[in-house]
Amino acid sequence: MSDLEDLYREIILDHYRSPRNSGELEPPAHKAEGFNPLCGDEIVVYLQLDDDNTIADIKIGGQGCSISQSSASMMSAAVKGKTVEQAQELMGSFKGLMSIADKGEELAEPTPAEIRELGDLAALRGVVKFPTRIKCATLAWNTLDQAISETQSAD
Amino acid sequence: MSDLEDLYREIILDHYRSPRNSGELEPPAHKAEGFNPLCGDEIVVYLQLDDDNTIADIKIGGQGCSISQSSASMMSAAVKGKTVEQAQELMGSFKGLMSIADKGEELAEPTPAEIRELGDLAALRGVVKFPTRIKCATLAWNTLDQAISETQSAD
Amino acid sequence: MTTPDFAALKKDFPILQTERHGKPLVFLDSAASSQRPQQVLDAMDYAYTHAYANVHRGVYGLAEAATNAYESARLKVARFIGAPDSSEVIFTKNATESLNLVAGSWGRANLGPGDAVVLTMMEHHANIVPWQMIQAEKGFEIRWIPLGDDGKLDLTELDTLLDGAKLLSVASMSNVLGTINPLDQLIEAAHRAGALVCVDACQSVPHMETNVAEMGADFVAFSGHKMLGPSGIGVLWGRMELLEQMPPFLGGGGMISNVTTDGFMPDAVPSKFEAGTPPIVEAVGLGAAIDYLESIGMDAIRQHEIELTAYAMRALSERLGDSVTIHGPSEPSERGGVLSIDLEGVHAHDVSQILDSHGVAVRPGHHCAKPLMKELGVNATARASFYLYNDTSDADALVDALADAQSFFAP
Amino acid sequence: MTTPDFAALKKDFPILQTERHGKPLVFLDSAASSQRPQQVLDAMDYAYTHAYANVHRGVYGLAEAATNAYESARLKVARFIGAPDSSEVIFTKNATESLNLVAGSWGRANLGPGDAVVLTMMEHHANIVPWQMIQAEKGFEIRWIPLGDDGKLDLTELDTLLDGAKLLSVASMSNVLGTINPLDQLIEAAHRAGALVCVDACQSVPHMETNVAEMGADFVAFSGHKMLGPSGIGVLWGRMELLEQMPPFLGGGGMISNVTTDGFMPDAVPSKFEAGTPPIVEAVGLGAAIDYLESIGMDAIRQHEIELTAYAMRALSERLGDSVTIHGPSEPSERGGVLSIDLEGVHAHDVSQILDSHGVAVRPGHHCAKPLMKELGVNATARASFYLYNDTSDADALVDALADAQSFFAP
Ligand SMILES: Cc1ncc(COP(=O)(O)O)c(C=O)c1O
Ligand SMILES: Cc1ncc(COP(=O)(O)O)c(C=O)c1O
Repeated sequence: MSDLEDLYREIILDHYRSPRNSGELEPPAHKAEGFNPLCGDEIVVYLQLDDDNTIADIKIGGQGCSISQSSASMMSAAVKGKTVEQAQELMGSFKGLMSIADKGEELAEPTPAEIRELGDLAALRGVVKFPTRIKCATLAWNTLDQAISETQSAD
Repeated sequence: MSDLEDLYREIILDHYRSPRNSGELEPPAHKAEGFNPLCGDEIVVYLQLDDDNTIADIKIGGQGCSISQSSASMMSAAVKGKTVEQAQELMGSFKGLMSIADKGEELAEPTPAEIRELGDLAALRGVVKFPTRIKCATLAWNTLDQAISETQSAD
Repeated sequence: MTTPDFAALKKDFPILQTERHGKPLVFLDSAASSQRPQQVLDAMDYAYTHAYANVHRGVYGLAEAATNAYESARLKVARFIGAPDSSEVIFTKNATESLNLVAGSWGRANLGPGDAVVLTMMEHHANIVPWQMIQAEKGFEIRWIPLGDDGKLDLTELDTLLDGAKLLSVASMSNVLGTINPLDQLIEAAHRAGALVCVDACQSVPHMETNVAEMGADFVAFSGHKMLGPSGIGVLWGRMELLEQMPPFLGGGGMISNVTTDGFMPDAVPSKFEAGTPPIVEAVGLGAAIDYLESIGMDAIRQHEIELTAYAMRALSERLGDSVTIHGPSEPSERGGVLSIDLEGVHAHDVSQILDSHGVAVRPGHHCAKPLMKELGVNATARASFYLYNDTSDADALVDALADAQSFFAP
Repeated sequence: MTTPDFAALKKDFPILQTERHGKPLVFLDSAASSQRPQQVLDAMDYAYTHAYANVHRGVYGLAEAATNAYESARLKVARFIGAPDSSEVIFTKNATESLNLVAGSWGRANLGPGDAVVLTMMEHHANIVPWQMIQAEKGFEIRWIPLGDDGKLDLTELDTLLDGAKLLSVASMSNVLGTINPLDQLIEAAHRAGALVCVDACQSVPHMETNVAEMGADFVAFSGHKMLGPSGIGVLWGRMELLEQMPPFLGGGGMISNVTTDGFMPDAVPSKFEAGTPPIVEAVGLGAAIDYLESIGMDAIRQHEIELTAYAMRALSERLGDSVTIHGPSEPSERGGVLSIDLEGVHAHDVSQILDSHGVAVRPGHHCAKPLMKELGVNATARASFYLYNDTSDADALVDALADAQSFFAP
């Protein structure tokens, strides 16, 4: 598989063409906007939490490239129904996946358990071979992070 | 004769060691200060004009290298007793001498008439081979020029 | 004069002999930064190995040689842009610093509440943010000349916008749209209204004849790295009378005539604006770049780029039809060789990524012109830009790669 | 580690193989600007021919390679100076811009009537004029730490001078006297008084181990061209907490996170302070210079320079006796390899001229430290400065040439 095919796996293009959880939520849902100053990509995350800190609903807005849009779509599908803690854990393993090449280490295949946990998101691991695209892939997560902090500080 | 000996002719060193017209003049004599921002050389020119615009007296102060000091000394000797117009003419031919190499033209030997007119000052023509020293040689003249303009504007 | 052989120029540029993914490099990002010929690299190498020392303050031979090399670069720039006086040429680190110098020195000294500066909706951030920074300090108004049809400025309200303005600052050519702005008309109107004119000439100086005296502007800024010169150097040209009145911008060695514990006296122009050790060897490189450009001729370069742009626009529309949009003027002779492309169904970022796999280098993004992007209703375009070393084979490679990107992303 | 063979280093420096007036070049002006080894020239050449594009905004391979090269230079600088966080390293055009950045950004935002900035009498104009410029705008007080004995600062009134001051800005080493200032003591006293400390480290970073974290300063500025790097690049290191709070200095592309017609939002540090196309290849060259310096070892370089300075001072006094004065500390280990020489009966300008005829390059003048020169009661000195590529044969040539200058001018 060429690097390019590895970057643009079918599942990524599928999320790009048919984004999950696309749309908006009305307040009291929390809203956070993130953007990539280098390319202009924008992600808007709308976040609705339950009383028990579960992500009851999440919607995604904004515009950007296939990587940032598919990553946002996959992220929304992966965290919906999870607790904030679980979402943050997932964010941790996703960012780990993304930054492997960033730190100049060997590119280690994720363990089967990790892949299972990340689900569709694991398909994004081809991105690490394209350092400038890592920011595209992590933009949605950083924006989610921002939305979560806002729910916490609003408490 | 090497370039260096040509730069530091005996007559230049003589003016440097025994500067002519060194000292100060009290007002109403005009005073002008010039300095070379690159090296810190300073020349002070005190100028006393007659009613008929003749340079009745001139004194030189300041400190600097052999070229700026000897040039000032020679300049003072050359213009003393001359009219302002004659001094300015002399300045013209001196600056001409200095800027020959500056403009990238051939270095033409001055004509005997010019040499006679410039007197000791002609000895400074070795300076043109050292472009950074041209500013040293012309500093006194620029300062004289400034002193003259001040006498005129004071009229 | 015979037409230069543009196809043969590529061999002067070592980087254009390299490959990417096994394919010859097709470099189409000169609007961001150009490549440079061996002649420029050699000139800098010679300076570093035979004529390097700090400039201006040395008496010894190397210092004199370095000073001469630096100052002769100033003379070359002056001649290249038709400056009446070479002392009007100030070396900066890039065009951005040049524009900050105008805003920070002239602007800080001359702008206040009630004043206005006029910009256009197609300015690069380098010609927006410096004004916004001084605005925050001094509180004047910034007015915007709107975008009209076909990627051109809408000048219907020009006189109203200029009324009472102290300065118009405008790009000679848009780095997104390629639009060549009507400087004659703009400068004439601004001067009639009593406003000075600052021209961001980053995109035009490298590509066409420039004569600041004929242009009639008051300030002109551009960068060396977009015109075959090295990184690390820019130019500000200004009218001597203005430069003399302006306060210094950065303070330090080389820009003073005296310093005491009580204060300092600035040196004459241009030293006044060149604090610290200047970009010595970068100036030498820029001088060599100018020699190279002049050996080909700016009019020939402009003609070559018009033809190449026309060829590429035609090929794009023939091959990709309505699925491709090229922002900016439709008439090649009214624009520079800067093609901001929207490819239906493929985001600019992805376009650029896929083109890279074909060895074709184009730049995606907002191109530091976010207000313009907002106006165009896009958040990114894929920009292909041509220079003298590009030819029709590069345009063909671009079209082929775009077609591939489209089929790659086709549902 | 074995002692490096300093005598062999010269061959790495192409310019040191050249001649002047038929004599081998003896370059003794590194305090103004150093020369550079082939390794640095090769690294820049490689960047221009294999990895050049504008940085940060490109997706294609060349742009990524250039961005990596530029950012890895930042990592190298950070490691070289012991910066806790590489984002604290800001690339500027020279140390002068670095100091103007501190004065223009931090100073403009934090200084006003009633405030004080403390400088010393041995500062370079680059660490005086920027403060005087902001002083004229904001109206604070500038206080001066006086000169004491043996070319050192007189610190008897230090606490009084620092009382109520907001910042102390001081050279780590004087470029005229060679004096190594007691940074530990100065920084401790300043912080105790609640003042920040900015260090002009131009003369120390190239010549001795630097660790900004251990030093405890708040800002540290230096230039690439004095440490075997190219012209056109400088560095400002600052504590992240301060840099984050400071407003931007220059505005333009690359330093924003968003721009609208209403205003802009700055990007994160360090981008916030790097407006416009940065000195891309210059950063690569600086990185290569650091590799070279590290391959020799900063402690070895310092040791070599102490020995060479001691040798030269001894030789000068043995050969020329009382007719030669060397300003600054008499103890070589308390100073850098910068010898400001007064030769009785010969003006510095003439000294330098005559030395040049021997192939010996020294710099005459005020060395951009006019307040200090006034204090020393001289209007110019002839400054010889050593670096790693100098050896005792260079010191011998200096002494011989000075003796000749003296006899040339002897009555
Ligand atoms: C102590 C000191 N500070 C500042 C500077 C200014 O450095 P630059 O000219 O590279 O900006 C110098 C060098 O000239 C210096 O020696
Ligand atoms: C129109 C325009 N203005 C200003 C700039 C800024 O130039 P630099 O980054 O060299 O300062 C650019 C290039 O990026 C440009 O295209």
